[in-house]
Amino acid sequence: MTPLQIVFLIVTVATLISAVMVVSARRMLHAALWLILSLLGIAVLFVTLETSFFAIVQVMVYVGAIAILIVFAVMLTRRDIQDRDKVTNRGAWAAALAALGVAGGLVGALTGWQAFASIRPELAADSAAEGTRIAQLGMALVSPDAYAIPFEVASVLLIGALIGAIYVAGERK
Amino acid sequence: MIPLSWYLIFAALLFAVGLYGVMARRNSVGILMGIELMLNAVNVNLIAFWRYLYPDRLDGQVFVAVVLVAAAAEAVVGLALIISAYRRHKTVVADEMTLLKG
Amino acid sequence: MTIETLIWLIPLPPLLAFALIVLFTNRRKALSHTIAVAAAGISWLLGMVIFISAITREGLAENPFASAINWLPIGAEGAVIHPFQIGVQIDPLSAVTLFFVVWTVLMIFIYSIGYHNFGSPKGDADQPGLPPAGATLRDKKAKTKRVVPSVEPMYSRFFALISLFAFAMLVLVISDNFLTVYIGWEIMGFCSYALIGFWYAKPSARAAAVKAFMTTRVGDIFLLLGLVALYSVIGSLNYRDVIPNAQALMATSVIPGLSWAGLIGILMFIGVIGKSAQFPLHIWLPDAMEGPTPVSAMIHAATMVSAGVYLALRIFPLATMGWTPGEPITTAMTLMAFIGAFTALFAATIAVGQNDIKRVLAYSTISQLGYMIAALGVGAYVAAAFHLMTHAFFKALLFLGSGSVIHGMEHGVLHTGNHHLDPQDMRNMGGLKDRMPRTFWTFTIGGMALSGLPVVTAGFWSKDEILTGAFGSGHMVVFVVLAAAALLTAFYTARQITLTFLGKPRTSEAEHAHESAQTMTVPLIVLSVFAVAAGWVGIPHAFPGLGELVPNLFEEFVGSMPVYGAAGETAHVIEVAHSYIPLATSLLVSLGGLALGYLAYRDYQTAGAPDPVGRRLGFYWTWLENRYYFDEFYRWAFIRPSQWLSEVFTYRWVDKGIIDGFLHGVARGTLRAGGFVRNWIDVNVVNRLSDLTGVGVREAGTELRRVQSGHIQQYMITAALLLVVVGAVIYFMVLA
Amino acid sequence: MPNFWSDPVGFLIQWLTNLLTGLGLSPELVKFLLAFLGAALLPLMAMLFVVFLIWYERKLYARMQDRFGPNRLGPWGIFQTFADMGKIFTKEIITPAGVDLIPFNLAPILAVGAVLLVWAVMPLAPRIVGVDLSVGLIFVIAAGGFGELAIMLAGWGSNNKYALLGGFRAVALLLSYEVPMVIAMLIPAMLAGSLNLVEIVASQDVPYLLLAPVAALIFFITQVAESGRAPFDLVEAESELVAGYNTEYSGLKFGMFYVAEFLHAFTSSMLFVTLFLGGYRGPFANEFPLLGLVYLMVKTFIVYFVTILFRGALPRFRIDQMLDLNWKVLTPLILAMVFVTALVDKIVVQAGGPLLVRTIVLFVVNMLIFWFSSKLLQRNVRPPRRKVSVQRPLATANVTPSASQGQDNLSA
Repeated sequence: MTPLQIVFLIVTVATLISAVMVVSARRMLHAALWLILSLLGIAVLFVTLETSFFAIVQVMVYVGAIAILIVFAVMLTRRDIQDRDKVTNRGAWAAALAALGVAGGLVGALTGWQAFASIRPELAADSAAEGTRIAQLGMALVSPDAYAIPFEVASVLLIGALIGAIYVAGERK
Repeated sequence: MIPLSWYLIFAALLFAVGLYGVMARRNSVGILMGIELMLNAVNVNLIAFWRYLYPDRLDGQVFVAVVLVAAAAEAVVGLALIISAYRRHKTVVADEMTLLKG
Repeated sequence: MTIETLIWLIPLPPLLAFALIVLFTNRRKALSHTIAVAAAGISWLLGMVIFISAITREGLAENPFASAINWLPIGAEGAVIHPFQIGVQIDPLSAVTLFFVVWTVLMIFIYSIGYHNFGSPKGDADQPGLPPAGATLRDKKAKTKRVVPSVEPMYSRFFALISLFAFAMLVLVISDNFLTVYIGWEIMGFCSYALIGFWYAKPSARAAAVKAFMTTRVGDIFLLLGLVALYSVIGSLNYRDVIPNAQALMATSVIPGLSWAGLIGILMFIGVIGKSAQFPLHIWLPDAMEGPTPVSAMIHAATMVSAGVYLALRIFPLATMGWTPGEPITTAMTLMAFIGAFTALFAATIAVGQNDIKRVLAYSTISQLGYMIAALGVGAYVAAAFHLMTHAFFKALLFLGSGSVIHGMEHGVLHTGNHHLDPQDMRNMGGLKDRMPRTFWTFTIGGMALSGLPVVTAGFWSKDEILTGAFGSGHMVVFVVLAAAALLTAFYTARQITLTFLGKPRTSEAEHAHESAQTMTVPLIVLSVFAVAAGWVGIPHAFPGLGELVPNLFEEFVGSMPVYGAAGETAHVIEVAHSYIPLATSLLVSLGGLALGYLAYRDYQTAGAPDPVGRRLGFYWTWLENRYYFDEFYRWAFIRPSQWLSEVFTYRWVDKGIIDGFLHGVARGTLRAGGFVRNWIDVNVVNRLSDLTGVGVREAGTELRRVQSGHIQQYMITAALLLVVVGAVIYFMVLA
Repeated sequence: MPNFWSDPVGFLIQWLTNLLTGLGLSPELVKFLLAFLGAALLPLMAMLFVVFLIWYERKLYARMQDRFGPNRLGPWGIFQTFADMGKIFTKEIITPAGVDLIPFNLAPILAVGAVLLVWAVMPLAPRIVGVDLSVGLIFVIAAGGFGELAIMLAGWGSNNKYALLGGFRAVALLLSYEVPMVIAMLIPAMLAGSLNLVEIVASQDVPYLLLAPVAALIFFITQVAESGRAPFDLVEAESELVAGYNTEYSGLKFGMFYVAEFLHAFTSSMLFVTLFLGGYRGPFANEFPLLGLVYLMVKTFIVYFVTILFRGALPRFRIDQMLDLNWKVLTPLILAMVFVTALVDKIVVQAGGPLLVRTIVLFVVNMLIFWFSSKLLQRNVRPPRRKVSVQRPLATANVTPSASQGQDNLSA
């Protein structure tokens, strides 16, 4: 049990608990805060994977943008400051059943995979290589014989989402 | 050193929790949060696999980047839809939006 | 600027035109069609350049024009998996296809200008989504008013959509892998949906659009499955990688007794069935006539159904893998042969019974496509490709001609003002020969080509080759069926021409019909040239007399395609001693059919009179007129059950039954118990009855209120539960 | 044992390690403790700066308004802030009825924390930096997100409509001004070819202010807006909404917002220095890191002085003007700058131009674009309202045509 593993366990438990709170909290705003917490937990997991880049992008995109959007939406669509109605719909138990089934299925399938337990390579602890890795990613994203097209498609997707959101949410004059 | 399996199992559980949120939450913003959780679970998987199996390849990172973009777009459009729906008939409760009733 | 670059550029102009029209010139009719036609023209020019350089290049089949770029470098290393690529490739087959596609597309574009009455005044009561209903011109001084055709309200929209359609087709033709083909395929699916439902205010058009989309979707799913299987087996979707991986493909697939090649071939062939309307999935095509006629020509001649056959030609190496000419054919080929032959005959018989001029053509298209598929099934690769080309030309010609006829009839309708009369019903026409001479002659040429008038027309040569192939490969059943179909083809063609053009006008509308505009007739003339001349490049050597004179260019060109996977041979027509039986047959059936058709319908005088042939056929005729009741059958067999599934299963049982049943069973139980006890404590009969009614009403209320569910999340829960169950079943039953 | 003057932090670490291990602690534990010590000291230092900062700003601000400002406590009233601190600490912390407790109490902590996070990656001097993070710049941006979150939570949690309006305004402001700011930060990263703040500083042989003046200007404006100072202080527009998002806060919680605001302004000035003014660089800074710290602080205070000049000189924007300025002027301009800078710099570097050439070319290009854009802006500037003076008619007994004409003039 190395310290890193202990950290990992603590973080995952915290993340899962806050995720459960996200889906079960009564007040939407609290749910949003729990969501932020779990997203931060995931960012920490990325750090344990030695990809500080994605950890920070995770924080920037999710906490800095998406979470704020969600909080915004919660504020704009509130009935009164504490929403009193039921948290879950009538099918909640079936939903729980299905979710458990999915989880069980996934974990079962994973444990069924024989190479599963064997993979535990030492990550090269190269915070120096991090920068070069980011540079490689950047080059790959724009070089035409690598990922230029997916990259452009993604940007087009963003533009489309932007325009669509403005059109949909904008007041009809 | 943390074995890969831990990450995968964690991701599976997180995914399931998000799925439950999507299926059971009444508030549609809550549904959106569930979707975000699921997307993040996917990201954890992608990065873990990339880091453990093919640390010298870029596929995993690119996919994570694309997933991030998709998540952002999805959140933007979804919230816009929710807000306009709220503006039309003052509710964000998924049960009460049954215009598609067969 | 190398040829490869030019190939990349081919599809772009229509796409650009689409964007421009949609974004900018939506209001400006003239500008819109100028842009669209100009784009088509540029594509045509590029296509011609490519075609010329392709036919002049030595050994094009072995080293085709090709270039590709990565777009998603992905996949486990070491394995055969290649990165996803977007690439273009011009080999003989795509060169030929490109040739007729660019020609027909350009012609159809030009034709559309006239068809949508460009230059005519705005209609009186036209609104978007309805066909233009004519405009009244009042002459102030002479106090006269006359009704003239009015311009299409959604003119620009039409050109935008059809440009996108052309783009998709060109992408499909020039691409070098199945994935890009699939992309173009799907874009075309959408465009056909949007164009068939172009007059979306007509309920029939809406229904037809949805029907076409859904029916082709069925095939597309299988096509996608085929793609996935192919990629998982050989790790690439490129045409060129199919044959080198023959042994990997020859391995037995998950289905015992069927090789991967065969399985993939069958899966993709189902996609072909959907797209080019073969037997079980043919129902959408006749309804597609709801769209404007240029669209019908586009879908049924130049692009969409041709795309189906084109794909069939592309999967030929898969379907025939491990087969060498002379041996018994593979499973996939057998499927092709029989579905094709059956469709050919079956659709031809239906075509005989139709009175709508466009529906006749639609069914004849189905049957002709059946021809090609059958030809592929018996291994006559070149014959199929040849017929694909000739058919594209003369069927485009026929559709455009029928559009011109309908246009003329609408003139008449506008003149008489009798809007109840159906301008597409051939029984209302007749005697149009004198009123619309150009249309008549071009249409006749097309009809002759369709029915295979010997020696001159293109259809004769291609059909003859198919029959020869069927005969030579020794599939007598296929041969006989195709011959019968050919007979019927000639028959209904003669019927159509006779009813439409010959004799005397049967209605006053037909009296007042007159020739269409130049923009419509010129494309007809151009296409009629091809309808005749396209056949001369494919005259078989063995043909008496001509064969020695004219070299069989087409066979030398397309025949050089490497297609037989196992042997790696090339696609020569099955070498048979050119016996005179198929030749005689095709001569006999075409001439005989034409003669019969003419004689039978020569003296059909009054509109609405019972069909002379129909009188003799009697009961069978009603079947023909109702297309063997296929739509009714499908409604009964598929649509009802699916509705039942959504309504009753998901909705009543799962939602009401399982979920609510669990939640409310307890409450109901107590309720019943309460009512029960009270009834037995209470001795008064009236009281008991009233209580029973009360309980009953309350229960009914609770039940009925619950039926109003339809929440999206509950469907999702159902889906997830089913997923878990099915996954568990597969995991434990199949894998373990 | 590194030399104190050349590497003070290394020296201290080494010294403390020896000391503690001498006390018999395990090396890992010592490492751990030292990390904590550093994490505790750095924010403390920042906070102490603020104490002085508040006095500095109040003094300058007062002078701009012809006042003395704080002048009672200590020389030039330099201890004024401590008195204020005492006041704030001793005030009652009121929790209004109906507040949403978690956001209400989380907000001030986040507000301060978000700013302090930036200090973790800020290179204070050669070899003196909290974390030498390879993606420091993105880290700074990410940390900014928490500030916005804090303001939203404060506005929401207070259960007060003015607070909520303030919160909404704040987020509208911050979110929209974050766009040009982030893009402006991209340009130094592009020029330095790294996201690492240390490397960005190290690569500034010429301050990037000269290579990218327009980006520097835009970054300056946006960072003023981001820290919610005048002229962008609609967040707490007293005249319109009582005090914005922190209306309901009192005592120490309010104090934290207050500190956060000052610290934010100061930190962004320091970021500006780091990105555009060569950070700690200066003569002999490399030999004597503490000198570098001094340079950094001097530069930072100069920039901060300009910020205060802004605050003192400019009136408050209206919200629509503010958003117009952002979306219609700053964002397009900075986007153009990114393209042009990338292109030109690539060309020059490819051509193997020396640093001088690179500097001159980029500077000229920047100036040209700035000139063009200003011309472009002037074209659709609303012309000043014309003064209409009316000839008043003379009061005469009998109505004369001139009078009637005067009437016409009047009515005209």
